Amino acid sequence: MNAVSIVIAIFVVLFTVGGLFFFTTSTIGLLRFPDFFTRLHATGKGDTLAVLFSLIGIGIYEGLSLTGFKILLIAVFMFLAQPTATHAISKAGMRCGLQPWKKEDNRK
Amino acid sequence: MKIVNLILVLCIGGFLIYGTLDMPGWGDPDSPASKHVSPRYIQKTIEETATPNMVTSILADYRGYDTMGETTVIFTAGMACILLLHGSIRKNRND
Amino acid sequence: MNTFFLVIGIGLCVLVFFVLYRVVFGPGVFNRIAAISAIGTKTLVIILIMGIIYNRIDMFVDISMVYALLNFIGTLAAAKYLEIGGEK
Amino acid sequence: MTDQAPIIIIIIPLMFALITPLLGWIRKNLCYPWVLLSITISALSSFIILRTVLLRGVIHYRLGNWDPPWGIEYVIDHLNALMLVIITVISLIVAVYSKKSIQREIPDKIVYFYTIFLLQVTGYLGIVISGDLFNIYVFLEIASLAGYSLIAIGDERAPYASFRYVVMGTIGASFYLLSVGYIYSVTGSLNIADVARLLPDLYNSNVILTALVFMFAGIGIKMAVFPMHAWAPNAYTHAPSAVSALMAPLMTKVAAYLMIRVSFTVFKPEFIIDVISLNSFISWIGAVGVLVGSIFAIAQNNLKKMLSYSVVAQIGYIALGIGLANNYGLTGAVLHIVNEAFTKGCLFLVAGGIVYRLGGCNINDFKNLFRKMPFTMTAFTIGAFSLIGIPPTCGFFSKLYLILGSIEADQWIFVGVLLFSSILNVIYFFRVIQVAAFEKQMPDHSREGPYEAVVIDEVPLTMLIPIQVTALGILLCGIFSTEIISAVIKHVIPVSF
Amino acid sequence: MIDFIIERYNFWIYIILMMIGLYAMITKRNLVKKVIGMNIFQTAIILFYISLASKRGGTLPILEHAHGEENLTVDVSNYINPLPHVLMLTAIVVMVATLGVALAILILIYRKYGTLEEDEILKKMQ
Amino acid sequence: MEVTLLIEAMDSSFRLLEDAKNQAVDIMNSAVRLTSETRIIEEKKLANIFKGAQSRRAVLQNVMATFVILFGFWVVLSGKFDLFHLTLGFICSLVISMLTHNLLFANVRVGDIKLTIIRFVRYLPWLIYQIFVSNFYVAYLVLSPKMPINPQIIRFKTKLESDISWVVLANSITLTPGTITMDIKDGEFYVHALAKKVADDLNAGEMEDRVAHIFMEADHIYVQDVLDVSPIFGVLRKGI
Amino acid sequence: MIRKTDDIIIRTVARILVPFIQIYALYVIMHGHYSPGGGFQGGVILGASIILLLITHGLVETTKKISERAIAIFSSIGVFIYAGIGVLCLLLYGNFLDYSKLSVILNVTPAEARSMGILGVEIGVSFTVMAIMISIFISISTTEDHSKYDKEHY
Amino acid sequence: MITPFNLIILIFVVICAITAITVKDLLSAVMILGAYSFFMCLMWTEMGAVDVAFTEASVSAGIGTILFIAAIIKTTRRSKD
Repeated sequence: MNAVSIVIAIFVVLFTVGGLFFFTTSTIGLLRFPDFFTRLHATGKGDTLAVLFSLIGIGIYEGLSLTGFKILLIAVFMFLAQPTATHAISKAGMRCGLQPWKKEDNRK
Repeated sequence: MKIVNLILVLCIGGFLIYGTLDMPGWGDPDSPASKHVSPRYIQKTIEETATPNMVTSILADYRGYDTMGETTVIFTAGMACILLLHGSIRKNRND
Repeated sequence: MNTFFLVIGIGLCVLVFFVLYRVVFGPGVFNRIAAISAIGTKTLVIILIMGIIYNRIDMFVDISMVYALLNFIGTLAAAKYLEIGGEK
Repeated sequence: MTDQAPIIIIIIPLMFALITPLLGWIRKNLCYPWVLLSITISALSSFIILRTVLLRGVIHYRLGNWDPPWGIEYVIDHLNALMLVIITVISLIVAVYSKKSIQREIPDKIVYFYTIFLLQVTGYLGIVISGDLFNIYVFLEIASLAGYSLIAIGDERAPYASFRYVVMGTIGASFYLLSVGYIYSVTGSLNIADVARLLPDLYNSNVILTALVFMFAGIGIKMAVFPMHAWAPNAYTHAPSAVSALMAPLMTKVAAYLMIRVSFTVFKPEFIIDVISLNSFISWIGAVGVLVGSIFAIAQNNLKKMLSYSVVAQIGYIALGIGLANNYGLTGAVLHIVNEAFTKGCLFLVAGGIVYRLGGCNINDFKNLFRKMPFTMTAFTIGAFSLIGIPPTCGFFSKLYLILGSIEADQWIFVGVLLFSSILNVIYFFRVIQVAAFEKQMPDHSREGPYEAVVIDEVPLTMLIPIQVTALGILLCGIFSTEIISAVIKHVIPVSF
Repeated sequence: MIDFIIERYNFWIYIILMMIGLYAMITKRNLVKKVIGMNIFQTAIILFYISLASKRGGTLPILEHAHGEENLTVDVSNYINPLPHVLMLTAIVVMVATLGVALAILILIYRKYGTLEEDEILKKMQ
Repeated sequence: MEVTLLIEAMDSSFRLLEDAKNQAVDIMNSAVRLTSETRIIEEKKLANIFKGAQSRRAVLQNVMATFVILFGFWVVLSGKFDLFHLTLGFICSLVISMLTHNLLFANVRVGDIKLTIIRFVRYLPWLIYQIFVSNFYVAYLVLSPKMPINPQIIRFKTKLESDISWVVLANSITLTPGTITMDIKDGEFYVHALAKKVADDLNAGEMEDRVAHIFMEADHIYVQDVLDVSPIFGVLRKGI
Repeated sequence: MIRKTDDIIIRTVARILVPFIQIYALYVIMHGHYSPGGGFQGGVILGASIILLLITHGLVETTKKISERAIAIFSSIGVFIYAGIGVLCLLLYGNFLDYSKLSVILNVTPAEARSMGILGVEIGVSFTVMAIMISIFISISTTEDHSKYDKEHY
Repeated sequence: MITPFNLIILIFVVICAITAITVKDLLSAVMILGAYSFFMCLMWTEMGAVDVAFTEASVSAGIGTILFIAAIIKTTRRSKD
């Protein structure tokens, strides 16, 4: 266990735990937020960063190889696909006439 | 009626549980399933088919005839869908 | 290191369990779809972690890639259906 | 090239089926001779195989040149060869017949109909010829999928009947798959011969018992034996007539073949009879099925529906014969498979012809039909005689053997059931013949003058010839039944009987 | 006894799933629900087969050192039994094919009767 | 030798089309200043003008560019560098690039591809930083017991013109937590914001400026639909 | 379902992703020997890419790329390749699907001939699967409109 | 096979299956069936059946859900049970 591998291990742990943290926040957001659009905020994109973190962590663990590059590509595709899916579903929600939750409503 | 069906389903499940009781345990490396036929696939896949992925070599070579049947199943399904739904006038082509 | 990744994976599974609450009880189809797409992302990471535990990650990357590329098609189709059909 | 005859039987209909849709773009009319050509080649090679088997015994054909437990092999013994000949002949007859009938019933879907027709024949042949448990499942699914879609293009109610069939058929096929898994889990093999070699040591385990029961349940659903017959009558009634003429004789018979294969080759008869004595259960189910099918058939007004219930009853006969599990009983069952294939083929073809002419199948509309369609109705009468069991036809001999088997097994109730069901058969067929032959057109009081002369309104030649050929087949099977038994069926009986 | 149950829990779960699917197929009146039940039912059987294949301490059925080494001896107990996987690939294909045909028939039924509820269809038939 | 010949033949044929291109660029530049309704009509005209010119050169360029990208992707995926697999990869990416040449580079309205890529790469860190920061903000929102959220839908009209920049802007908005692009109608973005702070951030328009900077819309340079790979050819010829 | 979306984001992203999905599918088909995957999976992914194009760009635009007639030809040709390789082995005095007999033509050892045979078979499978998946989807979602019972979806 | 994962995922699978057949809205049921397929895929990777998992992933994500949705569009979304 030389110094380099310790540093790598630290980075791996850092990134993966960071990913887990953001996953946790997005899940809590999904459970706590009041309506569909706000929940979409939590899941649709909190997850994106979390996935990026986790993938970077796993990629560092895997080292500089083609597999690591592939993992990076997965992240790229997630960045393309995930916001699009979020956008599509939120647009469908708006077109269907789902009313966004307002803070004022809550006070009444 | 629902109760009758439920009892029927439970009977089938109970019978399956009865049948599973003396099955080799889950993940047992000495079960007959892992001892009788499959070792040859694992040992000789490189030697006989030059393919490291055993699943592929079994799928397309040792049991290739099954896979031909499988492809025919897919073909049949496609033709069946066309047979059932095609032939009527297609008005909304762009829906 | 394997134990660490195992713990992370189990943590993700527990998170999936909470997301499943929205899938089961979530009012309306929209919440369910949002929750299911969240499950999709977590699944992707869990598959990679399993790859690490099996020590054969190059085999598991492909499955993750399939999810990254194809998972949003289902959501798109559902969104399109909702746009056409409307909330009923 | 005779070495390769087993594969030619399968591969020719398959490859011809692939080209059929492309051929349909060029000319729709080309499909019909194309289908005939392919099934003819297949039939010829099945005859070659039957001859080879009779001369030289069991044929083994290794696909991909792998040794049996690892690869898939064809094992063709006498029973297989007989079934292959029956399937190819019946499907050739139905294919000849289908020309006019399909043009009348589904004119805009001819091309795809013929494609799926060929695929279905491929499925049947593949089930019968294969010597591997899982391979049978795959081909069973080909045949079933083709069957679902062919039934669904029938009349108004056909889609719903077909959907019921999808649900039931999937349950059946999945049960079959499940039991293959159970067998695999304790033997580790899928090849029938290998499994049969390994099984006797395991006869007292729960797993094998479960596997057997589920396999019988799965095949029973496909075969439409009595408690699981709910899908069959509607499906066969509402399908196009060519389809019901193909499926009613063949699908159930193929499943019956599978049941014989499972009972006496995969599992040894000793297991079935001595260890768990499932056979008496099967024969009881068969006996109840005979009665229920016959009684329901009497209640029907629609000829096709009546015939469909009759299928259920006849399946009961076969199950009864299998369950008796002695020499006579099994001989009777196999002979009844042959007989049933021709008889039901003939009757459904006649029903299709009547639909072609009258536009419907209600028995009350059959007045004067004997005058209008003499040849067709003669064939119908022969078929009816065969089902009732009147001597020169094949049905007499198969019932005779079944009764002998019942006597040998000391099951006098079954003798009673068989005789009683013959009387029921007489009742429901006599109704049809009476309406068609003796009931005159009711005098039309509103009109004056003499009645119109009866016009002979026979079905077209492409439909008439198949009908006559099947009728002839019934008679020939009856006349040469002893030869069939001594040449083929004798070898099918397990040695322990 | 407890060990006995725990040793085979995968099988119990597969039986539960199969019962769920079978129940949906038999009891539910909505035809789409029946198709969903069909899917679950078939997946349960696949689960059973894959459980048969698994081997304690085994790795994936893909050889690790692919090329170059002649006469390499492969330890059988290191690799999971690949045969059930192959069978289940075929079963999944059959599943998809059945799904397609069932959905096509479902559309035909809706076209004729305008409903997907079994009791309403039966009512409209008479 | 053949390569030089091929490139020269290409080059001469390109030069023939130069006039058409210049003309089109003029029309385009004037077109973008018009209102949005007339813009569509002008685009159609432009498309007609370019139909002839596009047919060979544009297709060839698109195929080349797609092929290069896809082949790179293949090599990364494959990880096997023997001749057999590289040949397979060559054939596969050639087939796919023939089939999909007008998908990857359909409406990319860029002036200088190199500059755009450089600017886009420079844009990414900023984006990731933004994502990072606002993700923490959302985490704060989620975890704080009172949950001080105040959702609101804001609507703004973008000054961006081209499709691709819209897409980049919309996806960037969606990626930064706190905001989701809900709809785009006639150049108007409907954005759902989680709290007032993020809405204000968005209204400042920094992201929009940056996106405009990438695609050189701030400079009002609009060149044709086609990716311009002629610099690559120039490099090739110099090398030979 | 098969209608062009009016949403520019979805359209653009789908357009960008489709070539990558396709090349990935081809990778899966060709590398079935070394990593998970093979003809069926690759065929499904190819079909999914075309389906993505169908639900975002509409039928008309997609059929410019791959016409319905081409889909029908592909679906037949796939199984035909499979059975054809088998028959080729038959003609080389082997049993059906005995790929090792192909070594005469390909001039390699029997084991490698089997490997090549597997590759050819997988390509055949992928053709059929792709074409059938697309055609099932098209025939389900372009059937005649029978909305006399409920008009809500149109 | 990784036992802790297996236990957790089996619970998920059963929950998803029960929800899919009890929920009244057909679109929800179909989407939940998609999630069920996710978990099945996860389980198969966990048991080492990579090829089966790959097939399940591509089938469920690429074809299954979409075919269901297309069929629901052509028919109806309401369900009595």
